[in-house]
Amino acid sequence: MSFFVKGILPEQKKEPMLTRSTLVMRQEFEYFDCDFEETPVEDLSAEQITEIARLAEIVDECDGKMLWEKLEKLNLGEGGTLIIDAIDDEPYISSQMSICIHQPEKLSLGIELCEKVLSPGKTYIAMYRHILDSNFGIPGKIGKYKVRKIGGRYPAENRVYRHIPKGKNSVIVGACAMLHLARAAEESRKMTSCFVTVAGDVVKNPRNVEVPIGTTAEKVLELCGLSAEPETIVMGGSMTGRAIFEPENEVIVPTTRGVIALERSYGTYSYTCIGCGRCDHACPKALSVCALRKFADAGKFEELCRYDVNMCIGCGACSYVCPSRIDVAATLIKAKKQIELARKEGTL
Amino acid sequence: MSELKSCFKESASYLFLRNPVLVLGLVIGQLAAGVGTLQNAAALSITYFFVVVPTLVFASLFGKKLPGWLKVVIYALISALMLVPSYFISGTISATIFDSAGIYPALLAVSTVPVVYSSKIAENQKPLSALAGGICIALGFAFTAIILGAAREFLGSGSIWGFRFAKPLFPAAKLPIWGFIFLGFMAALVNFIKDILKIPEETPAGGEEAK
Amino acid sequence: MTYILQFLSMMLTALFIENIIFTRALGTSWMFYLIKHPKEIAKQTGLLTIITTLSGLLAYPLRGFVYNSEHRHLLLPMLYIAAMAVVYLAVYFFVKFVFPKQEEYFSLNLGVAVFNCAALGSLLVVSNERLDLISTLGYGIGMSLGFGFATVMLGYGLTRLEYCRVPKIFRGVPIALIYLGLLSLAFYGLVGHQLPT
Amino acid sequence: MKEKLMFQNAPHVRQSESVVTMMADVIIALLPVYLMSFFYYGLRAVMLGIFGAVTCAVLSLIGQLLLKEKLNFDLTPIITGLIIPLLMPASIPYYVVFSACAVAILVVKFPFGGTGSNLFNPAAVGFASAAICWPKEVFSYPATMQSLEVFGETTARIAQSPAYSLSLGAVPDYNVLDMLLGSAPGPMGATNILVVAACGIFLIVKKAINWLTPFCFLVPYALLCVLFPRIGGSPFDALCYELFSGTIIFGAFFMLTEPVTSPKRDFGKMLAGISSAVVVFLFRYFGEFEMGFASALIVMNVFSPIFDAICESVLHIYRHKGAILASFKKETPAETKPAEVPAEAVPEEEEIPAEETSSEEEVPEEEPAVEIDLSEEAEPSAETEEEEELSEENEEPSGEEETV
Repeated sequence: MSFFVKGILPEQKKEPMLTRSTLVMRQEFEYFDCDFEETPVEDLSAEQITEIARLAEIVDECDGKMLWEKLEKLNLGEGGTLIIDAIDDEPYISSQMSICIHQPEKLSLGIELCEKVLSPGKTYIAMYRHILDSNFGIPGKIGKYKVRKIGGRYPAENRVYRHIPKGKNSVIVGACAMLHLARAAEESRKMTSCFVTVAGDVVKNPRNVEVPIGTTAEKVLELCGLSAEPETIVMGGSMTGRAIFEPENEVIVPTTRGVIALERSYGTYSYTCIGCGRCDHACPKALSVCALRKFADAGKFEELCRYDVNMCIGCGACSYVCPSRIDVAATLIKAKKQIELARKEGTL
Repeated sequence: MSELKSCFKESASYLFLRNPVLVLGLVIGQLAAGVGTLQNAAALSITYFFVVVPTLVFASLFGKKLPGWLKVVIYALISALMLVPSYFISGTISATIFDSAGIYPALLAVSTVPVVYSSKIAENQKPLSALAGGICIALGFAFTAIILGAAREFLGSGSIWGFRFAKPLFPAAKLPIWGFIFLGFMAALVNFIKDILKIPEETPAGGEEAK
Repeated sequence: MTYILQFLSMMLTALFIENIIFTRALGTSWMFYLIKHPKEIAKQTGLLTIITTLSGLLAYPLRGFVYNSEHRHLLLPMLYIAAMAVVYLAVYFFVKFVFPKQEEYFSLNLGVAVFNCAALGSLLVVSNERLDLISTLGYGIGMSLGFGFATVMLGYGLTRLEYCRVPKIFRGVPIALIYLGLLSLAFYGLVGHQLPT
Repeated sequence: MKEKLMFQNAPHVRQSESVVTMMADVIIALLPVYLMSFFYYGLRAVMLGIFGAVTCAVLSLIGQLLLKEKLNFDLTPIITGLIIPLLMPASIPYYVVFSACAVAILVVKFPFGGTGSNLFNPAAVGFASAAICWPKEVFSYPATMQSLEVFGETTARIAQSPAYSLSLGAVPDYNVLDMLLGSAPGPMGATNILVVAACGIFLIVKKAINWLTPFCFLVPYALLCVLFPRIGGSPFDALCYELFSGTIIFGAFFMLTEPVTSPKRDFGKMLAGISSAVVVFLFRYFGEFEMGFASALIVMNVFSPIFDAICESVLHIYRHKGAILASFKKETPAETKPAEVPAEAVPEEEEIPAEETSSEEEVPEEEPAVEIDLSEEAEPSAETEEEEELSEENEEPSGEEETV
């Protein structure tokens, strides 16, 4: 199918955030109480670990769910796979990867605890391999855990599923959540901070920063310094994040992975579609994006449904690749939401 | 009296706002392929007038009394009969008119207005309004045909009504393809004028254009 | 065998090289009507084929009398319209007594399928070429099929126009005409520089 | 910090390539062709090119003004204006070029909505209309290596072009090397086969055009020419004469690859290339004019959405493969238990890079069947995937070798 789905290979621009050590923003720690505080980490039982995750209020940063819910529900068994998500395939974003590189001991401990609960047959850390613009080498092992280098094009997170053996259970948890789990088990510390990449072409000192949850974007940017007035400030990943207008009111939440300040905005930059068909090839879901955009502009809902617009995952690959700088992804996401609304109302 | 006025207003809109060719999209082929010169345009206009008016009047007089399956045959035969006077009148235009216009004047006898329009619309009209409507349709056709014929003759062979006075600018204008494209631009012009006058699509007022 | 080859070559000529719509511009208004009703295209093209074949056969022995007349341009179309009327009545009564269920459809649509410029035009073009019987039949059938082919091709293009940013004044009839003109241009490359008669 | 902030939709990083760079690449690729025609025909060739480009640019500005659009200085009309004179002989009068440009811009482009909406290739239609209107001027080619008058009527020696000889069934009296270097008479841009092919390869390397289209056009066309030669002699001669005469090579690289009117996907491009080879061959074989390529291209433009629809229906089956297989297996329960059942228990199916924008509702929308598609064709390890990507990239040079 690679003939139909080619995907895109964005410039990753992860340097120098990846190789620099993580900056920790000053903060007050919070602790929780429990009965088994005195138990050494090695002796904790599966239920106790789940309880720790619950008390520490750890949020899995890759999908925003509570970690303890994931741990409670599942028991993977022999054939199951535990995948630690440190993929970071979006340009600039490297918060999960930097944890793997700079704090491997803590991470290994977290994964060990998680393994104890889920008892999977196989565990690996997934990282994105195609960082072509830096000569940084991804290590083969972190602690005792194997690193699986996810190749291919953006979005790589779908590709993780290719490595899952057929018909087996698997679960994906974020690397930051593992780190927080280790901290909670060792120090009874609550999850009060999260890891954020601060980057962009106007940031003076681009770093991965550990910031307390609830810090405003403005403060984070001040910490790293700005060399020029940015036209765009993005909360979240560079591919799927959201442009913000009031950096003093926007706060960091556990799922925020980056704050990116860019000098130039593409907002006013618009040509007409010349029908080159690059978006069709970029789409990881093999949708006919070019036709979908035309239908969305003409408001043809039946055609949109027939061309499977509901399969769009909003990865933004089509917009990235468009030589006319059209907001294809935004158009499709909007059309998808309109169709969902119309379905609910029963008009479609 | 007001009835008469509204009937005329209705009919007059066929001249421009509901021009049978440019807005309704009828008899395009004959115009595009047959009207290469002004003389051909005149011949086609005459034929169209003779074909349309009697058929519509006949339809409004006797249409409702005829069975459904017989109507179409009768209308087609009447319009075929009406080719006779138009043939002799248009024969006076030029000696070679039938060689240059080819089969297209005869085709008007089975075009949409005498065959379909007469049984769908004219039957429900009074004879007077059918007469006015038929005349206006024919005039609207003639208006388009004459402009098209003059333009194409001038561009294609540098002459008007056979009198040559310039070098041909664009010899291909005589070909049917350019007939289509010219007609397309004329129709766009009609839309443009409608757009400027802000005339709504459905209810044509048709006062000042009907000269 | 030679007859079959002759038949096929005339049919292909009429279908592609002298396509009824693109090079002779006959029956366009009927075609625009059919494009709006895509389900009718196959049926009406079939009807058109039957009608042209039957009328051509019927008028073939008579047209020899008309050819050498001075008023050929008048008498030939009248002869064909009369032939078409006869064929219409024959087909109608055939349907009425053999397939009574279909009568309603035919009483509504047969008239349009018989008396239109495409049918009369193809008959007249065929007779102007002064072909023999086999070629006449091949040419007539090819022309009718060419009509269906052109209708499908144009209909597909016009649905595509819905998603183009066509300016307001060009929407509807104008853009359809320009599209038709440009397509005819392509077929002209095949035919060469000659005006249709 | 706040004052300059602007709104912008999701992907905040974009590819550096844009329409402007793509079009500029095409213009750069056309310049050597003009240089060669300057070498063969003198200054008149270059002046025709400048005249065409300026005409098209001015007319497109007028068109945008008439449509009351926002003025948009894109480079596509300039490309159209540069291509049209290259399809014509160097002795062409200026008014022919003007009318071709006017048709290309005012009839083909603007009624359909300007750049990106045209359903036909503007250059092809412009050239075809000029060829129909002034066949004598368009198809009489001056002999090469003579400097033509820059303005006004030319008094050049007229020579018979190889394409015309071929249409008469005669062997052209030029050898293959002449035709490669462009010293045979013909359209002023299309005869320099080597230069045109080099420019085409430049475009392919710069990724302004897709290599598949010219490749899939030229190879079947060559095959057809060998199988059904119009002239006697060895098949190689027939192939060279057919391929190098007329506008085949030039059109394959510069006209067939026009993004607006060609199919979108690679598969569609392949289909379109093959079928246009057949249609071009038929038009050249049976057509009256030498302009078979332009006419065939116009006809093929009508079919390109059909090729897109074919691709879409193939992909529709691919996307719903899981569901279709499941329904198929339900009907035949004798087969082994499908792999879908345990896999549906995978709890966290969707791993969108979860940010605020990708809201919670989108996650359950994803059907589990789709994930199975990916897992079904799972590669055993990352290494094989790398090989697959490498082979993708390796295909491109092979295409270039064929086209030279």
